[in-house]
Formats: sequence, C-alpha cells, structure tokens
Amino acid sequence: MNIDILLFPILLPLIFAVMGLFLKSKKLINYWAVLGSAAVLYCAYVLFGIKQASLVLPWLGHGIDFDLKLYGFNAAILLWVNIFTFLVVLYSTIKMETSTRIKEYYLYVFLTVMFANGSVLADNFVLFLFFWGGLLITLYMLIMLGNLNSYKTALKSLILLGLCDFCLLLGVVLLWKISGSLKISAISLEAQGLAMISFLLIMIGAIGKAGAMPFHNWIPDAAIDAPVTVMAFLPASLEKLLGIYLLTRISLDVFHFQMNSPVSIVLMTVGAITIVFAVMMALIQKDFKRLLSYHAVSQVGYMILGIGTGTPLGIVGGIFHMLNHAIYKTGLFLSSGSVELAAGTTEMKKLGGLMKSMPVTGLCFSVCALSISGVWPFNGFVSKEMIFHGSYETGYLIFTIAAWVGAIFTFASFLKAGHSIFFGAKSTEIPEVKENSWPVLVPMIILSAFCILFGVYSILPLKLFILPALSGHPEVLAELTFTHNLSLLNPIALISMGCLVIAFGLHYLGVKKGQGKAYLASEPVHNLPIIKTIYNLAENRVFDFYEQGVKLIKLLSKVIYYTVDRPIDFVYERVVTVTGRIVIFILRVLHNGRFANYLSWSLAGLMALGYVMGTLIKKAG
Amino acid sequence: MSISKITLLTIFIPIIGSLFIPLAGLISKRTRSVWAVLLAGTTALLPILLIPQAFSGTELIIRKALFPGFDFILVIDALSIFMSVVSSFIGLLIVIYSLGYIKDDANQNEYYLMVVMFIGSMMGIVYSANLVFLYLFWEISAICCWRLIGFYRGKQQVIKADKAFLVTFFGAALMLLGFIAIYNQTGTFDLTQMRGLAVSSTAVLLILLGMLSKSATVPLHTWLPDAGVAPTPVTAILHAAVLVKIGVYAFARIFCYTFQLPDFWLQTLPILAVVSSLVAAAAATVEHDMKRILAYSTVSQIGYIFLGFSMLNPLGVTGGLLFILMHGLSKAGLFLCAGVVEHNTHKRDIRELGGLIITMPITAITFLVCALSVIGIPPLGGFFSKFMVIAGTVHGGHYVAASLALFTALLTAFYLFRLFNAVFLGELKVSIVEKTPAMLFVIITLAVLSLLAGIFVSYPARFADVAALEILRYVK
Amino acid sequence: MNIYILVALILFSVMAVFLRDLLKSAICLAVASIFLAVMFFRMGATYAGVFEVSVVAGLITVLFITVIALTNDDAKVPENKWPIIIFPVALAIFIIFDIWFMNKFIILPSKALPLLAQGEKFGDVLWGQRTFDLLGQIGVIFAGVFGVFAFFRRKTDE
Amino acid sequence: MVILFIILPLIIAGLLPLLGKVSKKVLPDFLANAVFALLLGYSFNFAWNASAGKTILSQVNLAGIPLGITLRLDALSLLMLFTIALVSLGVGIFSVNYINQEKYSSKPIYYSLLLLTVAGMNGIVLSNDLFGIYVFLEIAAIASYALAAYGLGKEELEGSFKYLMLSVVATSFILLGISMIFALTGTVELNGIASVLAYSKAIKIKYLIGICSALFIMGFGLKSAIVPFHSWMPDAYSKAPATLPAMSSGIMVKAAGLYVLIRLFYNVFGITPAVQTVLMYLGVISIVVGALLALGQNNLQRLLAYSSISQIGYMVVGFAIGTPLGFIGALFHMFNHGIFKSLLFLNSGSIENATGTRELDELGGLAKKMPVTAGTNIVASLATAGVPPLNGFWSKLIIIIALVQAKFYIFALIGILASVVTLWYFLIIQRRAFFGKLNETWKDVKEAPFWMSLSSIMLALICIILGIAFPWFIRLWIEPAANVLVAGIIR
Repeated sequence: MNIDILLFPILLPLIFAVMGLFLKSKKLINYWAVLGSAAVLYCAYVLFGIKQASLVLPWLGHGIDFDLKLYGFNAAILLWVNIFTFLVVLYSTIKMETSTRIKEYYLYVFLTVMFANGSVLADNFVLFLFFWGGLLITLYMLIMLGNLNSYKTALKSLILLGLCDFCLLLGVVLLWKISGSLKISAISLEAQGLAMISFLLIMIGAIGKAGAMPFHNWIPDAAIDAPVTVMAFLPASLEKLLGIYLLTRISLDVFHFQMNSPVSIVLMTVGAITIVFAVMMALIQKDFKRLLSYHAVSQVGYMILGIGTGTPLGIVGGIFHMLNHAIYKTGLFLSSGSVELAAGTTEMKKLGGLMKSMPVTGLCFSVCALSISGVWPFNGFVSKEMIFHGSYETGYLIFTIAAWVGAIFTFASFLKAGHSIFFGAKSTEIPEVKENSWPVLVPMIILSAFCILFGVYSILPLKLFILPALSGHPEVLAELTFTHNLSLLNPIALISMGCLVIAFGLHYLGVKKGQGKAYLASEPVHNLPIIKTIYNLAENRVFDFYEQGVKLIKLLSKVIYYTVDRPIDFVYERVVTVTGRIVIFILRVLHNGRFANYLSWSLAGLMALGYVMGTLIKKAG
Repeated sequence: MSISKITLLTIFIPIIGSLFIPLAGLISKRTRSVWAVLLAGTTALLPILLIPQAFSGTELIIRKALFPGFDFILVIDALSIFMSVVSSFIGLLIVIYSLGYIKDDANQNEYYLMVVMFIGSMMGIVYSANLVFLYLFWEISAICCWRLIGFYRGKQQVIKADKAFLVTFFGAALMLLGFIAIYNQTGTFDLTQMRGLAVSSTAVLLILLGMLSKSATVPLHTWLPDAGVAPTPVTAILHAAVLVKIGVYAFARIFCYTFQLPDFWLQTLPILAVVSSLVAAAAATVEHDMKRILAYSTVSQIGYIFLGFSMLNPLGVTGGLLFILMHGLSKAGLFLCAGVVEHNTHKRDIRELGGLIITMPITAITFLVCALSVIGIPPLGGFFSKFMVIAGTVHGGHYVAASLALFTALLTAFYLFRLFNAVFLGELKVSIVEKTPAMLFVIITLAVLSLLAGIFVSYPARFADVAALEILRYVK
Repeated sequence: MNIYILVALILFSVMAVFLRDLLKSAICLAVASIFLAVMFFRMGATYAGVFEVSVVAGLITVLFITVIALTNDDAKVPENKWPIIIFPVALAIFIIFDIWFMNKFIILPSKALPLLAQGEKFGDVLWGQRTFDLLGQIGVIFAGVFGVFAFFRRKTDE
Repeated sequence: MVILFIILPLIIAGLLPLLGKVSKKVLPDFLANAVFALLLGYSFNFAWNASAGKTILSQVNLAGIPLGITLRLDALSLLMLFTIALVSLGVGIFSVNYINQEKYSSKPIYYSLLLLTVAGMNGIVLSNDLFGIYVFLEIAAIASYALAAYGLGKEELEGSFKYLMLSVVATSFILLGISMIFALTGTVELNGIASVLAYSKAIKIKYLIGICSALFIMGFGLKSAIVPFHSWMPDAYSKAPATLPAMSSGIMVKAAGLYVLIRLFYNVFGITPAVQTVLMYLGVISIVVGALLALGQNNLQRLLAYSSISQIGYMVVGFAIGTPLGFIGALFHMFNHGIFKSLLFLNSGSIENATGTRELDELGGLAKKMPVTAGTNIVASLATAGVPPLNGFWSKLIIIIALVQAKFYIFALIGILASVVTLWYFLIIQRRAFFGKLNETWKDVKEAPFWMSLSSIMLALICIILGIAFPWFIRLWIEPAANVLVAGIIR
C-alpha cells in the first residue's frame, strides 16, 4: 500500500501512541517514546525539505474532504511542533519517571502530536476542526494527570477552550456559507460584514487556543495542578504555535484587512489588554510556575498585537515572536521543572541561591529569561522590536505604550524570579539539591542555544520559517528586506531599553523595601492604592472569565429551569389533575344517588329534547 | 431472501417472537434469555443485509392490500434502513446489557417481552409508509414503554409510567387527528402517494404535537426525565437510543420526505428546536439526579436533530441523521454507565457519589468518551453530527439559532462534566467495584463505537447522504 | 252490559288505590285492566284490547310484583292520608289534560280508525296477528316468576 | 328457522328450574352454555346470506298454519345476534365458576334469567313489529332487574329498584310513542309504518314524528344510558354480580337501546337533520361527561359503568354522522365495546371473586397473583382507550375519520381528547389494582378459576385478533350491516 508522505506526521504518532499501550516496562516505554518523537521529528524534517505537497481524499461529501496541504509556512510550524515534542519527551523521561501513569502520559502526548500535526497540515476547515478539537481532549487528559485537584482545572480548560472551539466552528460555518468553500487555501475574502463576524469568531478560536485574555484563566491554575512537562508542552509551545498559526493564516490568507481597519483595532486591543493585565498578574506571583504561566498569557498579547497591526513588520514580528516565545517559554518551564525535580517545590519563598548547585539550569533560565524580557541580543529582543515598530507604524501610540509597559513588568518579574530562585541567599527550607541528569538538561540547553542563535542570527529563522508565511504577498516581502538589519540605535529600541532600566529600578526598589527578600520585590507595585484593590479582586477571581461565566450559566440555568421547565411540568402534574378533580367533584356531587334527582334529569331531558326537536323541525321548515 | 421478505421478517420476528418469551420463561431463565438475545440479534442482523439496497439509491415499496385506505405499505429506502440498522443494533446491545442488569429482579419475562416487542415496533414504525400503521406501531411502542417504566412496580414508578404514557398518548392522539385531516384532504394514508403535497398548518401542528411528545421536546418533555425511574437499560432505550428517535424519524419521514411544510413552520421550527434544546440543557445543569441529568441532556440533543431536519437542506438532514446514530451510541453509553454506577452503588444523587474513577475505571473512561461525543468534540462521532447540523442551520440562514445551539453545546459540556466530576472524581464516597461483565462489555462497545464512528465517519456519512438525497427529492 | 263492566272497572281501580296490601292492590289493578280490555273489545277497539291485556294485565302486573318483591321489607309503612286527597285531584287533572291532548290528536286523520271498525274476534286478533305478543307474554311471565323466585330464594333457603 | 333464536333460550329458560332439581350445577352450566354456543354457531348460518345484502322476512308456521309472527333478519340484526351470542357465551362460561359464590346460590334460576335476557334481546333484534320490540324489551329488562339484585344485598336491591323505576318511566314513554305511531299509521309493523310515513309529507306529521322521536330518544336513550338519561347505570352496576353489567353494558344497552333507535330513525322514520343534530350533541356530551365521571370513581364497576356511558357516546356520534363510514365505525365500535367492556366487567368479577372487594383503593399489585386477569384487563383497557393494535382503535379511528370527513372538526377533537381521558382512568385502574406493589392483604390471593380465566382469555383474544384481522371482520359482518342503514327506509 502506498501511503502518502503527508499522512506520516499523523499516522506515526498514532501508531506510537497505540503501540505504547502494549509495553510493559517503564524503561522500554521511555525509549519507545523518545524513539517515536524522534521519528516524527525526522518525518517533519523531511517534509520541511519538501516544502510543497498536497493530498486530497474524499471524506464526508458536501465539500468536506480529507485535504492536506504542505507549504512553506506550515512546514516550518510542523517542524517546530515536533522539535518541541522531541525535547519535551526527552525531558519527560526523567521528569515523569515517578508518575504511575506514564503510559497514559505518552499516549496523550502522542495523540496531541497527531492532532497538532493534523491541524497544521489540514487544508480543509472541517478536517482542521477535527484535529484542532481533538487537542481539547488530550489537553484535558494531560491536565488530569496532575495532582488530585487537577480535574477542576482540566474542566476549566475544557470549557474555556471548548467555548473558543465552538466559536471557531461557528465562524468556519459562516465562512463556508459566505465563501461556499471549505478549502482554506482557496478562500480569500475581505473582512467586511458577515465575513467580519466570521473572522472575529475564528479569531476567538485562534487566540483562545493561544491563551489570550479572557480565555487564559486555566493556564495559571494548570501551572499549579498539571505536570510541568504538560505546561511546557502545551500552553507554552504547541498551543501558541497552533493558535498563532491559525491567526496568521486567517489574517493573511483567508481574510484581508487593512491597517487600522476595525478588525485590526480589535486585534490590537485584545493584544494590548492581554499584555498589560497578564503581566501585571505575573508580577505579583510567588510561585515560579504560576509566574511563568501568566507570562505565557502576556506574551501572546505581543503576538496578537503584532499580527493585528496589519503592517508587514508587525505581522512578521508577531509570527517570529510566536516562535521565540515557544522556545524560551518552553525552556523556562523546563527549568522550573528541573528546579521542582531537584528541590521539590517551585515556591519562590522557599527557594534561593540554586545557581551554585544547579548551574546548567540556572544558566539556561537566565538566557531564556533575558530573551523573554527582550534583552539584546537574545531572540526576544528582535521580535519584540519588530512588534514595537509595527504598532508604532499604525499611529495608535497607545498600543505601543502598552507593549512597553508589558516589557517593563516582564523584566521586573523575571528579575524577581531569577533573584529569588537562583541568585541571592541560599534557602534553608529545602534540602541540598543536585543538578539533574542529562535528559533534563539537554532540552534546556538546546532551547537556550536557539535563543541566542535566533537573537544573533535573526535572519536565519526569518528566512527559513517566517517569510514562507508571507508567500503570495510579494508586496509584503518587498518591504521586509530590511528586517534583518534592524539597528540597535533607533528611538524605539532605545525606549525599549529604557524600559528595561526602569524594570531594574523597580526591582531594586522592591528588594530594598522587602528587606532583601527577592520574592517580595513586586510588593511595592502590588500595594499601590487602587491597584491593590484590583489585585485583591483578581485574587478573588472576580475577573475570572470562567468563574463568572460559570456563575452566570448557573444563574441562567436556574432561571430557565424555574421559569420554563418546572411550570410546564406543573401543568402536567398539578393543573391538569386539579382541574380534573374539580370537574369530577362537581359531577359527583350532582350524582348523589337520589332517585328523584335522576328522574327529574330524565324528564327535563325529554322536555329539552322535545323543544329542540320542535325548533329544529321548524327551522328545517 | 428477497428484500421484501427480509423487511417483513425484521418487523415480525421480534413482535411475534416476543410473545413466546413468557413461554420460554416457563422452561427456564436461561432459555428465555437466550431466546431474547437471539430475537434481538436476528433483528439487528437482518437490516444490515439491506444496506446494499440503501446504497442503490432507489426505494422499494411493498404493498399488502387490506382495506381501502388502510393498506399495509412498507417503504424500504436509505432512510428507513439507516434508522433500522441503528436502532436494532443498539437494541441488541441493550438486551445484552439487561442480562446483567436485571438478573435479580422480578417480572423478567415481561421485561424481555416488552423490550423485544419494543424493538419490533420500532422496526414497524421505521418501515411503515402508511400513516395508520405508523401510528399503530407508534402506540405499541408506547405500551411497551409504559410497562417498562413501571417495571419496579413502586408507586412513584407506576405514576411516572402513567404520566409518560398519557403525555405521549395525548400527543399521538392529536397526531392521529392530524393524519386524519390529511386523509380528509387526500383520501389516502399512503405516504408514498403524497410526496410533495402541501399540507395545512393545522395538520402540521397536530402531527407535530405527536412528534414532540414522543421525542420529548419542550413543551411536552417532562415525562422523559420522570421516566428515569425505570431500569437503566430501559431508560437507555427510551431516552437515548430508540424511543425519542421515533419522533424525529417521523418528522423526517413525514415532513421532510413526504409533505411540504408551510412557510410559517419552516420559520418556527428552528426556534422551537433551539428553545427546547436550551431549556433542557438549563434543566440538566440544575438537576442532581444522575439519570434526570442525562434525560434532560437527551431532550436537549433531540433539539439538534429537529433543528437539522427542519432546515430541509442536505447538510442539515445529513447532520440530523448522523446525529441520530452518534447520539444513539453515546447517549446509550452514558445511560448504561450511569446504570453500572447505580446498579453497584444503589445511588443516583450525584451529591452522594464521588471518586468512582478509582474503583470503576472502565466505567469512568467509557463515560468520559461518551460524554465527549455527546458534547461534540472531535475525534468522536458527535462532533461531525453537531457540525453538520450547525452548518446546515447556518446555510439555512438561521444564524441566531446556530449560535444558540452552540451555546447549548457549551452548556452540555458544562453539565456533563459536572456530572462526571461529581460521580467519578473527587473524594471517594462509596467504594464499590465493577462487576457483571455483560454490562461492561456493552458500555465498552458503545464507547469504542462512538470513537470509531468519529474516525471512520465517512461510512455512515455516505449512508446518511444517500438517505438525505432521497428525503429531499421533493423539497423545493 | 257495558255499564256493569265500567262499574267493575272503577271498583277494582279504586280498590287498587286504597288497598293496604300491595300484592292485593296489584292484583286488583290487573283485574281492572282486564275489564278495560273487555270494554275496548266490546267497543270495537280490538287492537287496543289486545294491547291492554298484554301490557297492563300481563306486563305491568309482573312489574309491580317484582317491585313489591324488591322492596319487600317487613318494616311498617305509616299510613298516609295523602292518597285520599291527591287521588281525586290527580284524576281531575288527568281528565282535563286528556281532553285537551286528545282533542288535538283526534283532529288528525288517523289511519288506525278503519282498522278498528272491522270487528274482528278477540281470539283471531290475538292468535292470528299478535302471536308474537303471546310469545312475549310467556317470556314476561317467565321473567316475572323467576324474578320473584330469585328474590324469595333466601326465604326458601332458610 | 329464525324463530329458534327466541324460542330456544325461552324453552331452556323454562326447563332449567325443573332440571335444576336433578342436577344443581353441572346441567344448568352445560345447558345454558350449550344454548349460547348453539346460537353463536347458528348465527354464522346466516352470515353469507346477510353479507350478500339479503333480508329474510320469515313468517312463522305452526303445523302449516301461518302464525302472526313475522321476523326480520337482515345483516344489521344478524350482527346484533352474533354479538349477543358471543358476549353471552363469554358471560355464560364465566358464570360457571362465578355463580358458585355463596351469596349467589341457585344456579338454575340464574341461568334462566340469563337466557331470558338473551331471548328478550334476540326478540328485540328480530322483531318486525314495534309493539313486539316493546314486549321483548320488557322481558330483557325484567330479567335484568332480577339479575341486578341477584346478590340480595341492600345496595343491590336499591340499585335494581332505581333501575326498574327509571326504566319503567322510559318504557311508558316508549309505549306512548308507539301508540302515537299506531294512531298515525294504523300499524305497528316496521315496514308498514315506513311505507305509510314515506308518503306523508305534512308538516304536522313531521311535528308528530318529531315528538315521537323525542320520546323514543328519551326512552331508548335511557335504556342505552345516554347522558342525561344515564343515571341508573352506575347505581345498578356498582354492586350487581359482575355478569349482569357484562351482559347489560356489553349488549343490552345496544340491543335494547341503540339498535332500536337506529333501526327506527334510519330504516323506518327516515333520518332528519334534526335527529342527527340532537343525537350528535347527546353523543358528545355522553363521551365527555362519562369519561370525566369515570375518572373520579373508586368502585371498579361504577367506573366501568361511566366508561360505558362514554363509549356509547362514541357509537351515538358515529351513527349520528349518517355517512357509511360513520355507520361502519359505530357498528364496529358497538361490537368491540360488547367484547371489551364485558371483559372488563368480568375482570372486576374475577377480582371480586378473589378478594371480595371492588373498591380500587383496597386493591393493589394483583398482577403478580392474577396474571391472567391483569393481562386480559390491560388488553381490554387499551382496547377501550383506543390504543392500537387492538380492535377499539380501529373502530374509534373510523368514527373519527367519519367525523372529520363530515367536517365535525371540534367533535373529532373532543373524541380524541376524551380517549386520552379514557386512557387516564384505565391507567388509574391499572395502577391501583394491578400494576404496582402487591398489597400485603392480598398475598394469599389466587388466580381466577379455570372457566373464568378461559372466558377472559377468549374475549381478550378476540380483541387482539380483531385488532389485526379487522378488515376481514368488517367485510363480513360490519359492512353489510352498515349497508342496511345506508339503504335507508325499508320496504
């Protein structure tokens, strides 16, 4: 049988997932998983080399085909998806060693890969939804692998992402209605009228997957409840890749929108809000993983902002940022996992001075943290600069400012994290720690290396991975020739650097105020008058879209239940029977068993009959 | 065997065979069980033989002259074959499940008699092309349900059984009046001769009431949650797999396949369906009884099927048909899982349950799979049906209905997981292990089928497509 | 002759009203109706005579006896003076009503009249044309007898 | 020998008390049932003749001399004869065990009365003579008064007394009507009256016939328990031995009431819109009032009595429509009602035989102990409510179709809704008596004895078989009978 190569990235993980279930020994499973992810990675690499391929099989009819298409951009995404998978799997061999449910874990991981690969390759919206939605289940299951309370978080993620997926579904269907086609690469519309609604709905699906506000609430919770590898795997890397991938495709190919069109403004607003609020939340976190998770949300804002600008620079920056973010955020989560593995906790209060005992982890953390903060010459700097530029070009300075504010607090919070965990005084609350073994370290090292590489050599990823996204947009490409030589010395870059300085200042102030305790560095900001109340409300989950939504749903349900459903039942249970009883009672009282009564009815009946007959005959003439 | 013979056997083997179940029960329990499974098995097997006929895209009509206007007419086309394959198969599974579930209860003879006869009457409904015979089989199924709901004989059970019977009979009687109105207009009860006929709004209303009552759609739905007092296999058969599908099947057969709906109803039906869906979903969110939640969920899902059919476009109808299959599999699975829990713990209030995933992992996983399918999450079967219904709705131009339907889907996710969390997760309150392999076999089968139906969706979808084409032949 | 029969008729009728023993009163009524039948017959209304015998002498008597059997209670019924007052009044009302009603009726051309004038013999009419009634009479009497048997059987059993 | 239908039961009725001296139980059982069976078989003898649409007017001869007895046997009367024989056979078989109860003693007299009832009804049906109808009406009535009070309890006597008194009022009005007709036409023979009336078109005669119609509707309506003349029925039935209501409601109200009405209106007087309208309304009122009253009863036989009133309403409505389909529906319902309603009453007899009570709230969960009774009761209940695939469904369906075709939409709706109420009260019976948990008081209760069960099963089977095989039955029995009515005034 001749299986098209495009099916490999989908079928291979499936085979590995299923076969894994039959393996007995834990060691074997680990090897099997590494082998599997390597194989898929290789496969993705080969496809990356091919660049162009497509496969159409009949499926459901009605224009719903099993349609896979490979082109430059999704080949890149595919490659990166599998790179991250490989790294995470490698890392998991140690990190997940203690888990009793390792088999399940790899099963879900491979299924996730399958779905992710499928949705990247799919060129039919229904097929895309099929794979895309599948991720929901694997995410749910993966979070369920965490601690005892993880099921609540899992449900949260399922409901929030389910909401996004249903919006996406509706958007897709609308799009189908408008354009008459489901083939992603064949649709090309102006984002106006119904099409705009469709775009917004699909956009919700995309940014929801990526974890933008207000669909982000599960991520911080999952950071606590779910295994850290899952965090590194899904919210940090794969979901960002996929979400932004979809956003890119719909913004660039499926729909067109001009700079500063309403759609663009909406996107930028969402992006800006996400950046600021998430980073504010990240700032005050006292748990390493939770802090990271808020950053995972915050950074999405940059990508959305970038793409939302509608300027070539912004879009490219957004996409590049997606890649960069996936790299460094995975690295950060992995390092937090490494810390957790060694020290048994990720609470900053308990940790301290780990740099000495865990130099590799500390180093990798530092590289990634600097990247995320946008420090030259790491990769984050490049992509962020592009986004700053892009947003500046739109003329809406407010968005640029928001991005800068994000940059300040990002750096501040990482200063706090790094200071309290790796640097500073050694903590006494934890036992002596040791550096972890190589499968844990190698992924982090690789990722850190990427951070540096892509920062210094930004032209390389841009050319290899990002620009293919813009194939078919020659006018954009023409504008982008300058991107690789972004100079350090322009006003915007200077302001960005200024931001970093401010952040450092803030941190210094905070530490001083906190009597040298680095984990309290964010307290001054936390305790600012109005902001403090906002924070309190946030801590009480007042802004939690999910919690409030659930409350609303419960209320709505109760209202409907007691105003519609129960009254209907009341009609059957009470109204009918009681009316019946009243009528019966009256009739029974009439039938009192008295002969005279009965006789009089009969005679009265006769009289009436005679009268009626008489009149009727008269009428008939 | 010729096709007409197979069809006749499909209908009459279970109906007549079921009458011998009490006799078999006189011999021994084993004989009776074997006989019942045999009957259900045969009934499940026979329609499968008809599948080639379905794909041929032609319809075959069998006529047995009886009395002018009352001829016994069977229609064998993709729609009827689709329905019969789905419902008889699920019926078989439920009979097998019952072997474990009710093995310690009294009145088993009656139970199997009624279940098998129910399956037979369903086959009768599916193939009948004469309105009177449709009604006839319709009421046979109602009688069976009545006995089955009151199976445990407690006062509450019997009252609820009566309620179910009365509400459905009320609807059905009005539907009969609607049929008669049509007869008055055309002089025949033969559906095959009336294709493309425009009918009056009043007749539609009357007939619709019957369908709504049988399919437990708002505002005639409350008997269904109340019917949860029945043994679980029965609720599964009633709520999920077969009974409530009768109404939607009749809708497809009568309003899509045969008549032309008046414009008023074309506009009103989607609203009705969505409202029903939403109200039931809300109720499911509030309820605490496991089976009531699932029953309301059924009501809610039936709304989708109505929505799909009421669009009268290929997407919607295909979606509706697929929905019947997918929902049948997964909702039956959910009920049967709930049944396993109830059978082992004797509790139905979700507040009294918890943490069962530890002691009953298989049940928990199958429940989860089925729940995901009901919600409509890929790669499970429920996704495709829901997608196509929504797509059909949007293509029909009912954007608001589509979005409300999706909101309902979200509610579905919410209450099903609320149920899942309360029963299977959290603190373990009752420590009981899974027993009865027959029951586990069935729920696993259903879960696996829900999954396979999603992965290999193209096969049922092609089937449904053929049926939808046939249905919509006379729709303008 | 007619006048004697009329006197006997009225005598038995009045006795039927005033007798205290219900059984005897019923028998008196039967006898009275036989006299009435004879009178009908003598005046040429053969059909009326036959019907009178069938209905009143046969049927109504059986009915009365059945009723008496049904209500056969040993409890003493206190004597009531009302009949003495009501009876004449009722009679008067009846006669007035009768005249008023019959007057209306007689105006119509009755098809029965020529039949009445033929002067057939009682036996002929009863046997030749109304045999069916005879059959019916047998049935009625059977029914009456068995009915009374049924009501009195507890007494005989005891 | 059409006269056999009347003579045979009459003779056996006369002989039974004498023979009863020889054998107190077995012989009366055997003889009575043999007569019923014979009559049933004998009615088949005429079936093909009647279905061909022939009318037999038989002049009875005795040793060559013609007697004054003319009997009319057409498809309509044959259907009635058939129904009467069938139901009375069921009742007769049931009585074999049932009348063994202490309070009923004396079987020969019981059977005599039963046979007399049958003879009376057969006489009504076969009579070609208005006065003959009246006389035979009284035979059947008197026998049934006796039967109604057969247990000799206080309430039985009271009920029977009420029955008698109201009936007497009715029959006196009937007699008045007959005498008016006789005065008008000079004859009491049905075809004679018909031919005379056919030529009289004067408005006064129309008025007079109208008054006669009112009298007959009241008189025969009381016999057939049409609201508002229904009140005797529940009281008479509530305590009587179960076989009496089975006979009475099953066939007597039809033979002595409805049959005569339709015979007179359709075949003798000729139907008028006035009569149709009046009957239609009476029928619908009966349907509704009967069904609602039945809903609130606790005594099983009382409930069934009201149910009968409701069902008779359907027949009246069916007849009143006056279309062929209406006739078919009503006649079919008449037959069906005979079967299932007598079955229901017999079931109540079985229950009473086993438990000694007919009060629903004292019963409970008997299905476990009395499966045959419970099963047959379900069949009969569902048939009455008009649930397919039982016979009652088809007859009701046809009536409703006829109503819709005649554009009586509201009445059709009422008819349909009333059948929901019907189902409701039958479900109440089921719930209180059979379905449900066994009442501890009755844990030693036994299933009804053999002959009682046999009779129930027989009737239930007829319900089921007719539900499936109704087309053949309608073709053989009902359609010819309906044709008699369609044909109109007799010659």
